[in-house]
Amino acid sequence: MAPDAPVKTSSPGALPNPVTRLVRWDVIVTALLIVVFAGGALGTPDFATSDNLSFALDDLSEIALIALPMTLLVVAAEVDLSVASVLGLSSALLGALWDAGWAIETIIPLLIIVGAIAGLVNGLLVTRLGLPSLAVTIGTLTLYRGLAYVVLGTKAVAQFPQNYADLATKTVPGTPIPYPFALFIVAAIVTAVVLHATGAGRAIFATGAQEEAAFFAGIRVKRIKLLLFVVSGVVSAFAGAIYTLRYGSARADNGLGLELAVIAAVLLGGVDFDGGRGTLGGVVAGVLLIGLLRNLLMLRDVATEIQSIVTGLLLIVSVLTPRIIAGVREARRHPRGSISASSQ
Amino acid sequence: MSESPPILALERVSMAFGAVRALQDVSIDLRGGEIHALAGENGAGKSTLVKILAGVHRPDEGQVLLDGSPRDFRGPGDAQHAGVAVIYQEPTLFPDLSVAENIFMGRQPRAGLGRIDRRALRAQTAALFERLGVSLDPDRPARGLSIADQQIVEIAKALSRDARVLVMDEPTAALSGNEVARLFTVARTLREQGCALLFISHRLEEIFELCQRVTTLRDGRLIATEELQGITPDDLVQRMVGRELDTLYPKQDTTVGEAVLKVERLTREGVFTDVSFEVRTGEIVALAGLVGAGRSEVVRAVFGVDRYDAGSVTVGGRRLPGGSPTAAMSAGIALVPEDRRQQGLVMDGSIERNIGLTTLRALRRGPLVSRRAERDRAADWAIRLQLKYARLSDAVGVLSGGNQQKVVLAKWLSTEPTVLIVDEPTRGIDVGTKAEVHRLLSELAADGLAVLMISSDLPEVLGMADRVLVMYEGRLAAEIPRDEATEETVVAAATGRNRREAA
Amino acid sequence: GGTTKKSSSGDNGAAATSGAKANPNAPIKKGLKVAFLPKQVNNPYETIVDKAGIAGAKEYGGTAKEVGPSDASASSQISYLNTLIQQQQDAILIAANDPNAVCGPLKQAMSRKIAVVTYDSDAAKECRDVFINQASSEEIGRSEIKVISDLIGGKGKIAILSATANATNQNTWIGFMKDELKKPEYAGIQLVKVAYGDDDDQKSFQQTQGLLQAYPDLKGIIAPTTVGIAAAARYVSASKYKGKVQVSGLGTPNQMRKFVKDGTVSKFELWNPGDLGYLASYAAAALASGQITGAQGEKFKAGRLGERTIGADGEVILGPPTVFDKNNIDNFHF
Amino acid sequence: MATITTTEAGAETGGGGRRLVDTVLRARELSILAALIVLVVVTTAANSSFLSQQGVKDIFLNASILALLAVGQTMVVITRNIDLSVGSVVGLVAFASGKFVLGHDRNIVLVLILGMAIGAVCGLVNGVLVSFFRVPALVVTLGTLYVIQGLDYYWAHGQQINAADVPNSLLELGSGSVLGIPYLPLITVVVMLAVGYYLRSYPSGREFYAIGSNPDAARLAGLSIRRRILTAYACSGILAGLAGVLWLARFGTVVADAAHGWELRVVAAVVVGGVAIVGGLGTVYGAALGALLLTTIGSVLVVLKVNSFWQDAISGLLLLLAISVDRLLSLRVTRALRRRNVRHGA
Ligand SMILES: Nc1ncnc2c1ncn2[C@@H]1O[C@H](COP(=O)(O)OP(=O)(O)OP(=O)(O)O)[C@@H](O)[C@H]1O
Ligand SMILES: Nc1ncnc2c1ncn2[C@@H]1O[C@H](COP(=O)(O)OP(=O)(O)OP(=O)(O)O)[C@@H](O)[C@H]1O
Ligand SMILES: [Mg+2]
Ligand SMILES: [Mg+2]
Repeated sequence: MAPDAPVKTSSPGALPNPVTRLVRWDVIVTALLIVVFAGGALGTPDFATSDNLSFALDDLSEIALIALPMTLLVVAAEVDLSVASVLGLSSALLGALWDAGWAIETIIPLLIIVGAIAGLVNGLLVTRLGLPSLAVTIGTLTLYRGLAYVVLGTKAVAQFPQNYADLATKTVPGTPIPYPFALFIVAAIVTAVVLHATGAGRAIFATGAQEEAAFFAGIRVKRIKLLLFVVSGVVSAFAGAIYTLRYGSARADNGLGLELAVIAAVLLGGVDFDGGRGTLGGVVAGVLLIGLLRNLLMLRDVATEIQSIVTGLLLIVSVLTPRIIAGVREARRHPRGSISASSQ
Repeated sequence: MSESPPILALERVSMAFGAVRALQDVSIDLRGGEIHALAGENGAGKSTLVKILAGVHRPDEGQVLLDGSPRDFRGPGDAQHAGVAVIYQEPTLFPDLSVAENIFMGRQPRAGLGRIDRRALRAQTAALFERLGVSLDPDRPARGLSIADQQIVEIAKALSRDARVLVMDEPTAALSGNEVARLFTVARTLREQGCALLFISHRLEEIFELCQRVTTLRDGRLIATEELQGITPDDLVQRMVGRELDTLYPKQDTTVGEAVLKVERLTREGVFTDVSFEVRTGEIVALAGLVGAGRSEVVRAVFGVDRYDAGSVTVGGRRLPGGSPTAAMSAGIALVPEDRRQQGLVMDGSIERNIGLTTLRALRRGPLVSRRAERDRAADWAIRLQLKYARLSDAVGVLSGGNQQKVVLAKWLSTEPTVLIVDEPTRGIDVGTKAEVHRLLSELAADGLAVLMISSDLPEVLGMADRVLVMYEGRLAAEIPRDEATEETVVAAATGRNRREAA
Repeated sequence: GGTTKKSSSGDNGAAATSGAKANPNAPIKKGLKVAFLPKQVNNPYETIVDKAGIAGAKEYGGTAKEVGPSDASASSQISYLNTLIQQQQDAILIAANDPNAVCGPLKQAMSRKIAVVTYDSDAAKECRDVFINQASSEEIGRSEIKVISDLIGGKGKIAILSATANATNQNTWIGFMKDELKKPEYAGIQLVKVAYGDDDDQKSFQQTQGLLQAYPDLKGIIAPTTVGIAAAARYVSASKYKGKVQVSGLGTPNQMRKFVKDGTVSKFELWNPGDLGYLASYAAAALASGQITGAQGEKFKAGRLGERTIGADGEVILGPPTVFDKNNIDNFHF
Repeated sequence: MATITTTEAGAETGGGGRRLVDTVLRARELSILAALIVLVVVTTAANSSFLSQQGVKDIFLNASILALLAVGQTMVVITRNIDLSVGSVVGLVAFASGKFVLGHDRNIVLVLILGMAIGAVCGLVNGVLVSFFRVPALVVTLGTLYVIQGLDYYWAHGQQINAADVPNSLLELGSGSVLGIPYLPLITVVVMLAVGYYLRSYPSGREFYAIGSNPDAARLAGLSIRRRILTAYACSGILAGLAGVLWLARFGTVVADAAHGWELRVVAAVVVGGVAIVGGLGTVYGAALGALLLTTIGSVLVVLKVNSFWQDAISGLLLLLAISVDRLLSLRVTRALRRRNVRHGA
């Protein structure tokens, strides 16, 4: 290994052996999701009602939407912690401008531009100066949230037009799926295709797995990263509009702390934080698992603290299980070689 | 000498990685006062054997014998305590630590209270470098060392252990003549002191120069262990490859056309200065020079990976914008970089994806990448380059070093370039495949490709090049046509002994 | 009555449940399912309130529970609201983190004949039946100014240390404080800054410290939040400003005892949080049983607190706050 | 044959003086220190009470808990791992030790030991998961963040530890001083120096850097990776435990969510302090300076009477400025060093 950058041959998420490939992380999360859903439907009468499910899905809208660009970023070995603050800034702007008499149709494109600029700032600091995105976006997390307060202060703006509020809360006729979640489904399909079936997706994976090699292969790694940050900003800003209309309340502190929930969902979905590894299907399963499990626990009157413990354990178990299974299988295959094989 | 009992031995060892059986029933013994060679094609299992000796892998079957009694190495630490020092095929340095700390990590000289004695650390490192005849600064960080310098540090690290057994997995692959000679001197001294040495190289002449006995592996099986005296290089090749080899340097006659790649007065401050040359269609131009002369830097700048401060690069009459590999690629340049693990491959990625990475556009069906086309292309090249692999969807990281190099070649040849730049294209490649690569380059040149080849392997330079450019300390020192190129003229230019000519 | 938006004006301040007529003599239904949804479950103040409310429910034979998020955000409250609606509770009592955001689900709850009572922090008027106010907001705001004015002798610079910038109740109080300061008798008092400690102990502490450095001649700090006042008092008590700067505001006696005894704090106010929860619990039961609809003038019996009357905008006021000082503080333990 | 390293020849001949200059130029702590000094000078110019005795004392008091956590986090980050659970551990320990002392006059040492023991257990759980099962540190510690926080909240559930119930001896630890130096910063500085000296001067200390720099190479070098990673997490946990007790001592009033959300602040301090998030680089001194810088930014804005609404925005901006300037400086130094080396080599 040359000393310039870490080669991630031994990164912990790796399951080098073909035998262990079946016990992939995202497969386990999907299995858990099915178990939770089935368990909920059988054991809790209020759970599998279309009313409740559409609540639960609606509740997930913003986290789910933001998780998509976050997945792309994490696969490209970057992260954006400022998403929740961009959401808040967008919400505050929406409130301030609506209060000032602007029309929603003009505000939303403006929010998207603001989101793009916010993402551009992140992206430029990361790609031009070569700063770690974790540090940059902790900084912009504070900055953008601060700007939200500058824009709206302590005010809370409400009373948004009914037709927009309906778009954010009503379900697609004939289904329990709320419009924002329907949007997510479409966006998820597009993202999955881009990530797993196009050249751009190949380039993102290569960038995240080994940036230098990707650069040598003619991939414009900086441009890709910049673009992903912009997309993340745009989606977060748009999620801010949905959030505001859905709750009918524009406030500077909207979505506070949402970033960790998004990252938890992405990690739960089996995306390797070191980049270069992960599937979008896993992330969708991760998002749904977190959301439905919380909903189920709430319905069963499980204390909020316990929900937090369950979420934490879920994260730990989801990474631990494949490793343990792989270890056991290896041990069975090579009683003597087990140590070296599993520590490769 | 051969009567002395083996210090370290493997007895009927087998080892498998999933479906790949890397070693099957292999035995080898390393005796004190002897340098033992290990030969075999890429993927024959040499490095796996080394890693078993080093305690990195535990064999599935068979055992490791130390001084005649079985030992169970539970990790590299155990082997080190038993007096085994290893130079791995790929350098394993700590980029953020100083060179001296790299060498002595885990065994630093101590001052009072168990603290590190930095002065002694520096002095001991300097002494090691002196022994190897290099002048690296012990305090500089390992980050940014060239591959060759990294290899030197690895050698120093192994020597510093004062081990009874020294295992060297292709230590010379990145080195040029001088450093190799030094290394051999040191190795012989160790042999005389009674150490047991294991030496791996794909340069057969080195094996014959240095070693007494040779063990040959083929496809993970032991073929023979024999005295080197009494066999010829052709015999050895026969054992490794299982067939006769015609010629290592199958240079074809070509018609040289017009210049496609023109490099004019290219300068990158502090790295290389005023480099001008051109490469014509149908021609193989070698860029020779000592390690550190700046050859890789020049081609990196030409390809756009690095920026340059002055000068220009033109391909087919059109000037390239600096600093953009993408532009260079669309102008028809391909660069096989020197550091395959960092620059050449995505180690986590599958073989097919790595090969397809440079031709994503060509693999498109509509907006999507066609997996079938990707796989077909990879399979095609795998056959052409005799790649040894289990599945095309396996990560390239699990391939043997030489096979990784083949994947890099495939990745770039599949772009069908007009100018092919190869930086140490056969580093770590076995003789059989080396001949194959040479034939390929030669055929491609005959078909009108312009090839620029950097190589530290002098016979390769002399055997393949139509023209030899020699660099010395960041400048072009000489341009030597094929019929004038000899070992003497090239070395003279590379060591700066003919400076008048160069001006 | 009705649950439409338009009904929020006029005498009939709050919306009534599903247009039902109030029947003051209806008995309290047995086995009512009542849920408390505080701003945040691990806020000690809210815990006292909810515990007393749950105890109240036991008195009238209902079953009450406390559910809620561990962060004080409206969005997490809404998840809980949705769940409570699914569970068909008879009454929901909520201390709203955002008056508007919780509106949608609350209206939905009302449309499903769930009684909605807000306490501590109100939601928009049309989204609840009754608001149990700890004290009149106006009274709290104005009396805070009076207390601090007494403490600093009617002259000098003061600052306010609030909770989060968005806290509705804080902002209402601060509004009245500012209004009160316009009166001529407070001409000598200058409000230099409103700082926000986010109801985070450490941040409030640091804000206090910053205030005193920025305004070395500061005479008094009003912290109308239990977290803020404790943090401010603690900083002042251990600094050179002790005795020079007066701290006042809203705090619990247990928290403040030490600082009253060591002289950092002379006076502060609070109502009895237990009574707040108890009253809210009874109001919810009265609503759910049809005794009241939330219209102004309706009366209901609130156990040991006696009969209460609904005021304008569907508000029920608990009563004037208690002023604590070193003479009476040892009589209170909450 | 000297051509291998013509570019390095200069460094050999340069001698000690050159080396000193290089070391100074390369020291990443310096640019943070410079930023800190600029910040303090500007603020003092605007408001002289900023550097009053009380003002200085406050800054150091405020920074010490964050700095303590940053020191622990540095040990973890250097090994190319991360510990997101520190905030939760501080909350748990602050509450637990509060419960422990409630109404009793416990010996301080006992409280400290209890706090550090709880921290050590949390740290060991993280360490075992990361080092023995080799699961990604970020996921595991995000998981333990939730679990520990959940346990803490469940236990506390709205209870509160009041300063009045905390023994004076413990409160004295938080606000008292010896020879005019408050205990808190004193503890932090002692811990920082000890850890810093260990990491720099002991063979096992250097192994932390080696592991983070190249884990594969560390394994091949026969280093005991598991033990070091376990140690790093244990230290981070113990220091978080210590910080929890100090939190109780300093603030007296504790609810469950003490230090809620601090994980990102700690990581920010570490990164601002020049510790590479990918491991192998950085010192605890830098991290502690980073913590001091972050805290100072927070205080400065209040002292400068910046509008409350602008405070967050400006502190975010200053944070970005600090890391950008640091980066630009180090790029410039690297370039200068390359040019100079080249001149000597030619
Ligand atoms: N960690 C691993 N996982 C799976 N397969 C492996 C691993 N390491 C080696 N192999 C396989 O084992 C075989 C032997 O590899 P090895 O590296 O020993 O070859 P080698 O003789 O050193 O070749 P080279 O000359 O190219 O270095 C190859 O087929 C390789 O793909
Ligand atoms: N990534 C890097 N960062 C800093 N310096 C480097 C880097 N790569 C190489 N160098 C330095 O640049 C000089 C020339 O590089 P290099 O050794 O690659 O030249 P070369 O002529 O291509 O030799 P070879 O191809 O045999 O390795 C060396 O002294 C090396 O230390
Ligand atoms: Mg090998
Ligand atoms: Mg080179």
